[in-house]
Amino acid sequence: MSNIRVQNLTKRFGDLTAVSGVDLEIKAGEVLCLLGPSGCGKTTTLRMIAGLEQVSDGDVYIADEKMNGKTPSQRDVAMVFQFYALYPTLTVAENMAFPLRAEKKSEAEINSRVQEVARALALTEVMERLPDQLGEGEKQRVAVARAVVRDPNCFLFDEPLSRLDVTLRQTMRGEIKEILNGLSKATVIVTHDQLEALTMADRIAVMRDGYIEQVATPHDIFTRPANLFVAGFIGTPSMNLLEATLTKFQDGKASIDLDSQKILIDVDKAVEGIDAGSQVTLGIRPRAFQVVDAAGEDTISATVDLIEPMGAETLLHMMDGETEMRVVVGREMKVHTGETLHLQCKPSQALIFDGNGQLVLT
Amino acid sequence: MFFKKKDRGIREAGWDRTLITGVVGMVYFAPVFWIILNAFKTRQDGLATPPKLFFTPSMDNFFNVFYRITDAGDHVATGMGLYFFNSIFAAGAGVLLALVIGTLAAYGFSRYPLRGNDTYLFVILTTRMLPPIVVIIPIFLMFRVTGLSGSYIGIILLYAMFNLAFSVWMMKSFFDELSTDVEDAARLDGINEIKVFFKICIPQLTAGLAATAVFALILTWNEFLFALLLTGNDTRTVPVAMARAMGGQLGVDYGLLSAIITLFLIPVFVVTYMLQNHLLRGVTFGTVKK
Amino acid sequence: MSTLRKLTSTIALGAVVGAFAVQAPAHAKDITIQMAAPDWGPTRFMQDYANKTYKSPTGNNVKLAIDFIPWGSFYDRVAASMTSGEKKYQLVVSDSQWIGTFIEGGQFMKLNKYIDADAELQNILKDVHPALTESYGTYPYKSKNIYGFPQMPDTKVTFYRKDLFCDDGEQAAFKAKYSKTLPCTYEDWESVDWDTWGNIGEFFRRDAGSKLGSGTTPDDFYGIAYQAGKTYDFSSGQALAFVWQNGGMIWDESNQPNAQAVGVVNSAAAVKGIAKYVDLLKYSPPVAKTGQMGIFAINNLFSQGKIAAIVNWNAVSATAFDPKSSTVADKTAVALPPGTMHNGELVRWDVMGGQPFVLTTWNSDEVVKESLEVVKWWLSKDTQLNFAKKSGNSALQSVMAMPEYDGIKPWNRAHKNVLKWQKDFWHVPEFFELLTQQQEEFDKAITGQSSAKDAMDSIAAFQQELLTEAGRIN
Amino acid sequence: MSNIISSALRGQFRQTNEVEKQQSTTQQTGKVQMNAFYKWLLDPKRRGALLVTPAVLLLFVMNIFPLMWSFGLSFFHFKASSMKPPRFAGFYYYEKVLADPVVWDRFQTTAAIVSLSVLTQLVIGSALALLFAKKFPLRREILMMILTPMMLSFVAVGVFFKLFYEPTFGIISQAYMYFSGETMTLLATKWGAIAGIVIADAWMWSPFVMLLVLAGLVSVPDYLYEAADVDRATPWERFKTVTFPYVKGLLLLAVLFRTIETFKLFDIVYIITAGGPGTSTETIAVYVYRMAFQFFKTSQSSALSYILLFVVIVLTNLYLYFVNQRNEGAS
Repeated sequence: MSNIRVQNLTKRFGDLTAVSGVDLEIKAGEVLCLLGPSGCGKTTTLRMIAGLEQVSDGDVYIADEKMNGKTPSQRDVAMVFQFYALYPTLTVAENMAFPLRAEKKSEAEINSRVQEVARALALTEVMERLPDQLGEGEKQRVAVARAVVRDPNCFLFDEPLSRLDVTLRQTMRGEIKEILNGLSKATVIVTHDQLEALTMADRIAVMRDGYIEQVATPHDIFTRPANLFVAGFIGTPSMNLLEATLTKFQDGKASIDLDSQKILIDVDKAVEGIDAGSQVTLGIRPRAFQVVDAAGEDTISATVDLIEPMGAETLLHMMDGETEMRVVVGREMKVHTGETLHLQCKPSQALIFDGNGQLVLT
Repeated sequence: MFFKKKDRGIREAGWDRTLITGVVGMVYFAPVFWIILNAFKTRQDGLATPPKLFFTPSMDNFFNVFYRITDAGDHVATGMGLYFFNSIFAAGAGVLLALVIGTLAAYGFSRYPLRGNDTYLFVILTTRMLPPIVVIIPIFLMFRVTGLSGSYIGIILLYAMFNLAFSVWMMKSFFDELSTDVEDAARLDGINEIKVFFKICIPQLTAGLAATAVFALILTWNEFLFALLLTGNDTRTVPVAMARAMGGQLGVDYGLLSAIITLFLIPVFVVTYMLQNHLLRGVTFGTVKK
Repeated sequence: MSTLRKLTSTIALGAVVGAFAVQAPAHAKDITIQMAAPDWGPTRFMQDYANKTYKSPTGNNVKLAIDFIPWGSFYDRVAASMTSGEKKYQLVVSDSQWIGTFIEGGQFMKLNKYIDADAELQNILKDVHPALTESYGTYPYKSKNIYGFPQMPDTKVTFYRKDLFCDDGEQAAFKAKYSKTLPCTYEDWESVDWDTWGNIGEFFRRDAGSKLGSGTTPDDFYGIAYQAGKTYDFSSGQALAFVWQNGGMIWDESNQPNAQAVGVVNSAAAVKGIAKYVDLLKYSPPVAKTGQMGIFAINNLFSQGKIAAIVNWNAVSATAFDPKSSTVADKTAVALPPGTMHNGELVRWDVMGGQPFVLTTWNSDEVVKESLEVVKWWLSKDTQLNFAKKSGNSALQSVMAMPEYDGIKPWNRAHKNVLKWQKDFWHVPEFFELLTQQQEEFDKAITGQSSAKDAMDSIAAFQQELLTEAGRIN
Repeated sequence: MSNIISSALRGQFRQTNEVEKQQSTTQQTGKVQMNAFYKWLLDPKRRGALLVTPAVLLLFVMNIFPLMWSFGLSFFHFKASSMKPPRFAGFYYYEKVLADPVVWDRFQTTAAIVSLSVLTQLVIGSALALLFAKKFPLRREILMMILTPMMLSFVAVGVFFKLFYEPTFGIISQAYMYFSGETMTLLATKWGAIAGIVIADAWMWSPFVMLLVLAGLVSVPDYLYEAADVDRATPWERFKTVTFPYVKGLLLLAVLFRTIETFKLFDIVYIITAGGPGTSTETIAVYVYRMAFQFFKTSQSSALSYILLFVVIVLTNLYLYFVNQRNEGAS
């Protein structure tokens, strides 16, 4: 089975602990995205799986075989590097053939295989060029081609799309996803781009400061972020996280004191377990609001401070006293700065985080 | 990341620049030109006042490089042909050896830093700081004990040592500039460490190797003191044999000396010319931070 | 250390044994005598002539193999060989002043017992000019200990432009100006002293375009020059002649440890001599001001027709007669160098040039014996006569006394006559230190950085301290 | 497209792959001991040391060992010319050397020559580099004319510059005479002689500095120049903010290398001036040579050399420290 499992994976550089006790399991055919801000340890984790870094602690299993102490080549993994790491002195064709040559395949086999992959990735035109003479998109495709040309245990991608422009990135995202779909290998993609993660991953592992914050499907990560960090990190514009006091919970609705307003709002049943009067954080995504005509007990009133048209939608920066809120409304809605709007949260879109910043959830 | 010609700052200048640098170059080259000219002059022409730019060229000096006329009027070979071979062989092999060993060490220093890495590098550099005269007696003694004295292997080892510091320093800076990702990619592609070094690193460093080789060759080509004391009659190099043109009855035989210098310049000049592009690219590649 | 030493000597011994390995137990052995020598005519002749004529009287098959080392690096190569214990050479050509270092170091061999046991050698030594044996072979200088034999004897003589000195116009003008005869013939030069030499210098100083002899000179022309360079002994080789001729002395190594330096070396007579030496440089070409007027510099100036007369080593200035390197080959004549009137006599004390060759200490009796046979062959009348006819000077009085001798080389007559005036300076191991400091001080005086008096005082003080520390002065 | 890729990549290679994997495991039965040794030797932890070993070995045998030998001798009474065994002397020779006013004088002379020569090389080398930092016809060929002096031997440069300075025959002297009407005796004074040495040495080695600076110049990205042009920077500002930062590192490296080499300057001095006039140009290297090879004061010359080495190491470290300070301050 082509799966990956890491247990208690830890990496220390001197006094610095880059990765602490990471546990992950990636099944064959599954795509896991390691997502996090720069310096969170995601690349180090990837490199330890690849065998490019020695583990300080913990175990790496690939295809159910313990890989600690094995060299990268013994692990039989394919990796696409952030800067592609194409062999600058070899042509595209030679780059692609390189891993197969290392496996001592016959020339005929290598040729047909390389041709096949080149055709699939639309590289046939550039086979005789050197990496220096390629565009960014082409380099990226060559890097992918070199990884998929062989039949490894699993795939590792390190920020594979970060060097591409927006259009190219969208295209490649689709292509890579399709390729991976067809391969039924365990795949780990490291990225700092949540859109990449959300679109490509079967599951996402959000990392911060060497720890895994949450591992879940893209949908769950988005709708049920495990804590304030994940909630704030995932989603653009980012989620409104409002400091609040829980005053009462009744019939699935919570009464919440905001800075200057009170609101009655639909929340998860588990909120029941929180003592009235506790400090909580109310999380509402900018797109989870709808504007209503009149203030009610389930609305928040806020003043439009700044208007950012984003094409199909418009982003409003609103102020409620000292609290800033982001609200996304339809393009057709006409608003002016200084106008006061009444915002109602869409049903079951409000999240409550407890005093420790953990999501309160049944 | 990688050196690319097209986005670096070599701008075009026209023939006017050729003119300016041409004049500067000629002024700079004038002493060498004078030496080469001298090789074709008789002693009288060479010491003539005012200096002679136009004269009947004579090949006598070049003849005298290779043949000596005895009292009896016989022509006897001076062995200079052998000495030219010796110089090329000793310097070439010494540089090559230094390059091989130095590149390995540079790879080690760059990729697997030891504790106190910088100290080791500095110690290697200090070996070039001492006047060679200080170590010459122990080396001479050691060579005699080991039987290396007068052998090719001895002088080659010595020249390798001579160039090692330079090679290590220069090659390390080249390795530092190389992306380690490419090496990692190769490891993941399933090739062993030896192949990573030879198939991945070395092909990327041809410019750096060429530059180091040229510098090392230039520094070794004219080495005199060690060659004087440690080569034998059969392994003598040209710089030592060149002294034949100095001293003796005439003092310096300017014509003969010029002829030897001129001939001796040709190999190193040709090598430098051939590798000139690498020389510049190599130095750039190796030492400039992005 | 001692183990290593033993090891090295064992290996060296092995090498020597290997080199002289017995080919067959029979009487005729193959023996190679390795000799270190500078690469020039006199030693090239030795090799060529040995190849042609040498046959050992012992019946062994002896080959003389000279390792020709360019002059420029000769000292360094020999010094390294001697000090490292290389033991490669059986015979070594050496400057006479180096011998003390390597005698005390144990590399050069004392020969008295071999000479005492060999009548033929004694006869040869009787024929060798005594000044040569004394300068080349004795240590301490002038003692009875013999270490070396002449390889290439050399003296300083005057090379002059006979076309100028014998020009009627110049003769008349000189007479008018100085009331002296401008020396033209060898005999004329016999009475020339350094004052007249100065007159000549002043007289022949001509600017470019002036009349000179029967034509005009295209360049600035100068009258006289002798060596005054900082390199090696290129000022001491001449300056000490002035000291001696004025009655001064150098530190007397034959009278250790009583001889002093201070008060002797810087005596009034010595200072007077050096002052004269420096003063006469004002008539020399401008290179004299730089302290770089060595023996080759003056030779070039003379050969290229920039100068009327020079005093120089005959071995070096012989090239003035070679049309390949000289523009004045057919206009040059040789005479005695000038002297100094001292106590009513024209004295010509001067510094001996040339080189001896010596035997080394690490050889078997048989090899020593064969080496001495080579010496005998070299100092035989036949070899020496042929040497004198080709590129060398004979060491034998009997050869020099032959009627044909004076005609063989233009300088032979002068050379023969000045030999008896030749002295050598120090043979002690401190030679290089003494020489270096003396050259520095002379150079300061030559380039105007100090006076002759200051220079000589400094030299005397330095020698006193150095030699006292070395235990050579009490 | 996706279908093609998927079907292609699911490929039929898997089988062969697995066969090979099995083979590789069966091969692992071999000489256990040798394997253990290789394993120990090839452990990644030792890889750095392993790679460096040949270099260290060569340096040790050819350089460190003789260095240690002569370093040891500096603590003993020993004359290379004599066959007497060495006697322990402690720091006697170090004290002697440090108390020697001649040594101090030679150090000052050396410092003057080194600083003047390196400075000249820096100025000329940089100027030449600026000239060659653009593409123009025949650039390669003209550059070779500049590079040639480096390929000559010190001895050749010494001999011919001495000839060039010779008042009667030298072309430099004759040119001077032609223009000024006066005789040139450059080597007659202390500073003239130093100038003579510096000119020859700087002529020979400015190309080296030029190469390094040129390498820096051609590495400046074009867009920086363009940005400076857009910002209407003066040529000086452009040089200071754009060009110099790229050249600085290499320039400092050039200074380091040239200083170390010039400290050892021997042949050129020995041939051109022989240390004269008087002792005006006696450098420390010439003094060490005389002491070691002519006076055979082996111990004393070793002691002096190690003091020299110490001075050079201290200077180098001070220099590197100073450079690093500046760099940190700047960034």
